[in-house]
Order: sequence, then C-alpha cells, then structure tokens
Amino acid sequence: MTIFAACAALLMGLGLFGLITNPQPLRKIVAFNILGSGVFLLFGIVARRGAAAGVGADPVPQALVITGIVVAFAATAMAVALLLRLFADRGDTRLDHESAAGTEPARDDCRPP
Amino acid sequence: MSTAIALVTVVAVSAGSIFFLAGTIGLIRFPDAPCRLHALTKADNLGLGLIVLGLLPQVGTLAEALKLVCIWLLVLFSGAIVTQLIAATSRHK
Amino acid sequence: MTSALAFDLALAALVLAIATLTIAAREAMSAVISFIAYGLLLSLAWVRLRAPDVALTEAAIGAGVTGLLLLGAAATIGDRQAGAAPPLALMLAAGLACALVASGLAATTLVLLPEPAPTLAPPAMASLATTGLGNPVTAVLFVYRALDTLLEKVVLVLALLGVWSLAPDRVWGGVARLGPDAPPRAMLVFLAQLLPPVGMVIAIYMFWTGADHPGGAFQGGAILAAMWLIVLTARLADMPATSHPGLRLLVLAGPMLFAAIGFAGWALADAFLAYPEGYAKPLIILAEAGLTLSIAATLACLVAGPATRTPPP
Amino acid sequence: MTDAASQSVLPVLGIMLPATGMLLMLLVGGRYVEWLALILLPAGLAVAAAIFAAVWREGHTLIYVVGGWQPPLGIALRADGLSAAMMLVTAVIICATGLFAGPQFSQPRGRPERRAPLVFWTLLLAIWAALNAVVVGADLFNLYVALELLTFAAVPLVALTGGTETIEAALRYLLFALLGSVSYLIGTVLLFAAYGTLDIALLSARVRPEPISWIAASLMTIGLIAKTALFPLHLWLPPAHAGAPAPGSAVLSALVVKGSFFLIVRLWFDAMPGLLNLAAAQLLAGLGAAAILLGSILALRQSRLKLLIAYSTVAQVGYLFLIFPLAGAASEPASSIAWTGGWLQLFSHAFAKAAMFMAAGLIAEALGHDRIAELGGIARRLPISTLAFALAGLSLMGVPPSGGFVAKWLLLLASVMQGQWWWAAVILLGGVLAGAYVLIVVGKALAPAGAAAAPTAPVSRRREVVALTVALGAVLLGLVPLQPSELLQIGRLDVHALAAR
Repeated sequence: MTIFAACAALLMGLGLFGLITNPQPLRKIVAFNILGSGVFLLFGIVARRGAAAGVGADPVPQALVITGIVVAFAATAMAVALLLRLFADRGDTRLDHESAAGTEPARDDCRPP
Repeated sequence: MSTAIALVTVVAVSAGSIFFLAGTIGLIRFPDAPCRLHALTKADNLGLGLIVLGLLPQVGTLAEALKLVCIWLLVLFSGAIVTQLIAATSRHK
Repeated sequence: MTSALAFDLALAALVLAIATLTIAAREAMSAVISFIAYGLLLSLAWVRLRAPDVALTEAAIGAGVTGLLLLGAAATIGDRQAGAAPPLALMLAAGLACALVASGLAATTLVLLPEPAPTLAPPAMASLATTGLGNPVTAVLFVYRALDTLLEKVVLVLALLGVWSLAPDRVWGGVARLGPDAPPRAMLVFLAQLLPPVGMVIAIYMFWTGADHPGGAFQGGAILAAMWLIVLTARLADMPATSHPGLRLLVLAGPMLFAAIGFAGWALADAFLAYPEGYAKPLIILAEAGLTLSIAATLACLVAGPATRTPPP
Repeated sequence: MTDAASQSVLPVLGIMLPATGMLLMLLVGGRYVEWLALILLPAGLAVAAAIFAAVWREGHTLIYVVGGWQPPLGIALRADGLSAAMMLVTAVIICATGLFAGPQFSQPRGRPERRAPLVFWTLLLAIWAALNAVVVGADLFNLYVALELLTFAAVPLVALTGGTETIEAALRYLLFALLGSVSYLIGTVLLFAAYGTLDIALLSARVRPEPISWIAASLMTIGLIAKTALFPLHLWLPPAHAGAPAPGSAVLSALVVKGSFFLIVRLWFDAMPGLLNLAAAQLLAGLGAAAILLGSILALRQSRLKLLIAYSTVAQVGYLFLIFPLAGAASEPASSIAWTGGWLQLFSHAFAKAAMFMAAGLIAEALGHDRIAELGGIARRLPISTLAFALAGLSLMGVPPSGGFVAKWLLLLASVMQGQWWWAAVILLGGVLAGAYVLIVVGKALAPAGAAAAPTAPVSRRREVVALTVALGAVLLGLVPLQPSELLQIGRLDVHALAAR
C-alpha cells in the first residue's frame, strides 16, 4: 500500500507538470487524466486502509472513485469537443491568443432571425 | 497428484510468459509494422493460450474454466482481425 | 508475501514509467497510445487494492472510452497545432514546484494519516442485508449515496448537451461523423458482425452481476457503447441524427427512470431515493438496466462528437 | 439525530425540480422547451420562496436525509439561513434572466429546432439545479458533483455564440475549472481519510487543528478559488464572461462564481470552525484586496463594454474575501456586522451585475458593437437601458442608498471597529475606481452621437424594463432593514449545536 501511495503522489506531480508546462491543449487534457487518476488512486489507498468487516477495502471511497472516473470522462469529452471545434475553426489550438475578445466586436448570433 | 498439477501450471504459464516476453521484444525491436505484428500475434495467441492452459487445472468450477477459455477465444478473434486491419492500413500508407 | 511485494513494486514502477512516457512523448499520438496502456496497467493496481469494481471501470471508461476519444482527437489534430514550449527556466521551476507538490502529498499520505484508519465498511456491510444486494459498492452507489449517482448521470447528460451544442447552427440536429470517410474495410465489417453479439452478452452479464459481484451499469454501459461504436464505424448501421427523438429518449430514459424511482420512494417509502422494503433489489436492477442503456448511448455519442452534417430529411 | 420539525423535502425539490425539468426539456425539444421554462421558472421560484419562508418562520435549519440513510454513510441536505437567502436570490435572478432572454431565445413556429434556444434553456435550468445543490449540499463529495454540474453547465454557455474566441475562452475556463476540481477532490479524500466522514456537520465536530486538516483545507480552498476567479487565478474570467451571450453573462457573473465562493465560506466557517487563523484569513483577504485594485484598474483600461463589466466582476469578487478576517475574528458585534456586509455585497453584486450585463447586451444589440468609445448618443436611444446600467453602477460604487453602499459601509465599519484599517482603505479606493469606470461609460453614453453614428437596431422594451427592474433590485437591497442579518445567522449555530452532540 505504501508503494501505491508513493505512486499516487508521483502521478499527481507528473500530471500537474504536464498540465502546466505542455503548450498543446490535447496533451494538457491527457495530463489532466493522469493527474485525476493519481487522485483516484489516493481514494483507493484510503479505501484499502479502511478494510474491515470482512471486505478488503472500504466500499464508500470505491464508489466515489467510480463516480469520479465517469465525471472525469465527461470533462475529457467536453474538452476534446471544444478543442476539435477550435481546430476546425482556426487550424491551430493554441491557447495563448492574448485579449481573447478584445480585438473583435461583440458577436451575438443568438438573436432571433 | 497435486504436485504434478502444480508442475503443469508452472511450466505452461512460464512458457506462455516467455512467448509474451519474446513478442514484446519483437514489437519494440522489429523495423516495420508487418514484422512487429508477426511478433505480437505469437505473444497473443500462443502465450495467452499457454497461460490459460496452465491456469485451467487451478480453477474450481466448470464455469470459471469456460470463462478462461472464452477470454482466450475472444483475444484470438479480435487479435486476428485487428492485426489484419493494422497491416492493411500500414500497407495503404 | 514478498512475491506480492515484488509484484506491487514492479507494477508501480511500470505505471510510473508509462505515465512519464505519456507526459514526455514527443508526438501527441504516442502520448495517447501510452496513456491507454497506462490506464490498463492502472486497473491492475486497482485489483491489487482490492477494488475490482473500480478496476473494471478504469479499464472500460478510464482507459477504453477515454482512450478512444483521445485517439480520435490526436488523429485529427496531430502535432500541427504545437505552440511554443515554455522556456527552460520556467520548465525547471514548474518541475521543482510539481516535485514539491508530489513529495508533500506523499508525505501527507504516508505520515499524516491516522492509525487505525477510519472506515465506513462496517456500517455499509451491516446495512447490506436490508438492501438485498451482495456487492457493497453497488449498495453505496445506488442506496446509501444514490443522490451522487443520480446527479452524476445528470452531469453526463449535460456533458453530451455541451458537446452537441458545439455543432454549427446550420447542422444542428444533424449527424456526427465517425471514423474516416472512406468505405470500411471488409475485415472491420466482419468484426462488427461477429463481436457485438458476444459483447452484448458480456455487457448484460456485467450489469446483471453488478448487484452481487463486481460489475454494474457503468462497466456494462461502456462495453455496450464500444459495441455500438464498432457497428457504426463499420457502417452496418447509420449514426442517428442528434435530433432523433429515439436517440434523445435513449440518452434520457435511464436518468429519468432513476429520478422517477427516487420520487416514488418519496411517495411510498418516506424518503426521496429510498426503496420500499423488499423491493430494493428489483428496483435497483430496473434502474441499472435503464442506466446501462442510457450510459451506452451517452458514451457513444460523446465519442462521436457534435453533428457535422445536416440532418437527413 | 435531528428534530422532526426541521425535516423538509423542500431542499430536494430545489435540486430535482430544475434537474428533471432540464432532462424533460432535452426530451421534448423544439418549442415545448419555452413552455416548460414558463412552468418551471415560477415553480422553482415558489420552492425557493417556500424554503426562505420556512427557515425564516421556524428559525432553524431544514434538513433532509436522502433515502433515509443518515450520515456518515448517507447524504444529508441542509438549508440554513444563508442557503435560504442564496436560493431566493438565485431564483429571482434566474427568473429575471429567463424573462430577459425570452425573446432572444425563442424557437420559430413551424421550423426545425434551433440550437441556441434549446441549449440556453437547458443550461439555465442546469445552472439553477447545480447552484441549489451547492447551497444545500452538506456532504463534501456531493458538493464536488454539484460543482462539476455547475462547471459543465457554465462552460457551454460561454461557447454558446459559437465564435472562435468564445470557444477558446470556454476551453481555458474548463481547464482552470478542472484543475480546481482536482485540487478540491484531493482535499476531500484527505479529510475522509483523517476523519472518516464527508458530512460537514459531523466533520465540524471531529476536525482538529492539525497538519492534515490544514493541507486539506488549503487544497480545497485553492481549487475553489480557481473556480471563483479570485486573483491571481482570475485570468479565465474576463474573456469567458464577456464572450457569452448577454443573459448567459448575467448568470455567470451574478451567480456561478458565487457558488464556489459559497463553498469556501462553508468550508472555513461551518466544516472547520476554529481552523481559520489570522494568517490564512489575512492572506485570503489580501488576495481579495489585490483583486479589487487590479480588477478595477484593468476595467478602467478596457475598450469594450462587456470586458469592462467582466473585469469589474474580478474586482467585486475581491470584496467577498474580506469576510474572512473581518467576520472570522471573535469580536462581536464587529464580526456579525462584517458577516452581514459580506453577504449583502454578494447579493447586491448579483443584482447589479446581472442588470449591467443585460443593459450592455441590449446596447450591443442596438449598436451592433460594444466599443465604449463609440457609445455616444445611446442614452437618447436606449434611456431605460442606460438608466439600468447607471443604477447598477451606483451599487457597485457604493453610493447610498444602494445595496452596494450598505454592504461596503458594513464592511468598512467592521474593519474600523477591529482596527484593521487597511481593508477600509482598500474598500474606499475600490469604490473610487468603480466610480471612475462606471462614469466613463455613462459619460460616453450621455454624450451626443458622433457624426459617424451607425443606425441602431430596435430593442425590445420589455427586456429593457427587466434590466431596469433588476438594477432597481440592487438599489432596493439597501433599503431592506437589517433584519436579514438575523436570517443569515440561522443555522450557523445549528451546525455547531449538531457538532456538540
């Protein structure tokens, strides 16, 4: 268990590093998933430490992780969809365009026709 | 008797593992896609087959044994097709 | 004991090595491929942590469906998008900061957590008999903390709405593009004819067994989604338009059924999301059946993305 | 565990009514979406009002144990005075936004379903459900799910117009928010590992001032700050809030950022009472002060109206964090005064900012742009919208008798009473800067139209009146007798009393 605790902490560090330093949003999303799985692993260690009453791991943190994995997937799906749309519109996916809305006049094409 | 069964398991699983190891080394070292696939399929089919074979004497019920065999068959099936697809794609490029 | 320890050490080292590879990979595609390998290995770690339900979820959703999604994105975008990497000094500073964070977290979990560890396993097991379920994780998901599960289903639907909303106005309600435009290879078609029946059996087994053994709606739904995606990629069936009433019903039926059961509990069993005595297990299986279908549809639609073609007339 | 009188199903309805409503909308689609909204908005308002009335009348917290499973195994929902007030304000702003957005997001008769209306109405209800779940949530992980619900509803709203810039803003917002969620989640698991519960009331009894509590609380606070856009994690907010369509901006700026702020207060004041020490409180308020000054100065330098308003949100959110040193100190009555002032700031900013974004949206719609330099003559064309903007601005500046005035006055009073005069200086300076950026806009609007003034598009009178009414709400909050201060205390003691058992 000690081994996986150290593993979880290192995974979180790695994921955070990738999220901060990698300029490509797609790689940021991958890094976020590694960061997230490190956090989930921490839940797993907490669950394993809570082994009692004849089960090998506390079921409550396990259930929380299952919920968390699904939520993380939903986040990934939304981020990927935004990324692909950005790529389709602009041909690149850089996030360092300054003053995002500062240069262009307000667009409001949600008005009724 | 139990020693003989254990021996069968150890030998079969070890042999399977060696196939996997060889397949993985091939996957990394071979130069192009068809060669790599060639290495990989050996690991999948034979390696897994041997491991399943080795584990069969250890299971308690018939249902568990069937599950193991099903796993092997599924891997064989999907592995064969995916290999074909990868090969076709790599030739296309 | 020592062999188990050695196995754990090797597994943890391998997981970390592949994670490093994923972060450091030069190309987006290799990063994604090693991420999938990472997810599969991680599910082994979950087995070692005695959490087989999580292991199945991690393999099916964390590695499988997420991997599929990322593969699609990497194939489309590739590395053409690269912005400039931050300067070396900044990288080093970030690396140092992340190392600090990691060691801080490691120290926290290794040193500061109390002994004996607090646990909710005894109350969860003690009440298990009243639920009629055999799998305590399912009991937490559908009985003790059912509100989390219900809201998380709403999150999933909301994510799908968010993805769909990225379709340009003129193709709203249209059809998403899945896979390349070229006609599918014969082999893929063959796979799509043979595998889905087997996959469906496994998915149903997975959902059914979830009440008493590892498995459940998420894992079953993910497998079902994968089968549907294979069939769609092989063009054996048409991708339904996002405005198709049947598709919307499929996505929404599970969460709405679950909410309805929740409200029925309010009317019949004195509390929202409570189950009438003796009916807990059948009601949970009913809810899970609906959710398995809805999860499958939602996951598949999330992978397929927003509409890119106008709806068929 | 809890007395029968305070059991109530209303908090569940507060979450489930908009949540199931949202699912239904997606199911029926097309024109039925607006009809559903027409039913659901008043119904949700009625639920919020009922909760408010019940808490007010009974004077204690409403509790609902979901599924009958008591914490720590199960999940409870708690509506205390603060939740009740938050829910009511949320409901009023959401309903006003619905009225404002009605004509903008309507499906044409007899044509295929359009994208924007369906997405807007479903997201509006999803945000409502998420905010209600955040304010009545009493379980740290349940609150995580609620926060994610809020994020997943807010991000597509930013990208709703479909412009490339807004997509980029939405993606950046999502990445910030996800980092925030992960940080919050680490804190949650550490607290569970240390104390064996996720329930806030149980936690408040078990938590001890020791390193692990500190680490967990810090991580959770950092995560929530990223979602609240407190300086220095504010970078995502201006493009996101300025890029959304006007009704979306109104909800995002008025309500969504407040959801995560609410949780920071829940964490430090309810879940971990006694853990808040001077250094942490001063640090949070210091960031708040930096946000007030920096946000205001950046607002002054904007050339576009919606961006100016968005930077003003960065500044106004800063005021909220003054609550930590001022209300956290145990020096009555000053801390109660600060507590009331802080929440009044939140409520009046919600009204003022919603009104401002509505007015700005109408102005942009009439002119076809929102460049501040070319606003000349708009006061003559859209007098009601300009008045709404100005009235909302009065509240932001803190001019009597507006709600913003009373809020800032109370915070000022509390900081002087406690000898923390430096916060008083920041409050005054922030007021002056807010005055400057509001006056720039109003001055330009009152100026005669330039020679090259473009023709203006017609704007719905009804929508102008909605904006004005919301702005009047911000002003009228200042005239409410300070009785709400008692309401805001309801339940604070309950939690502690519960902890004592």
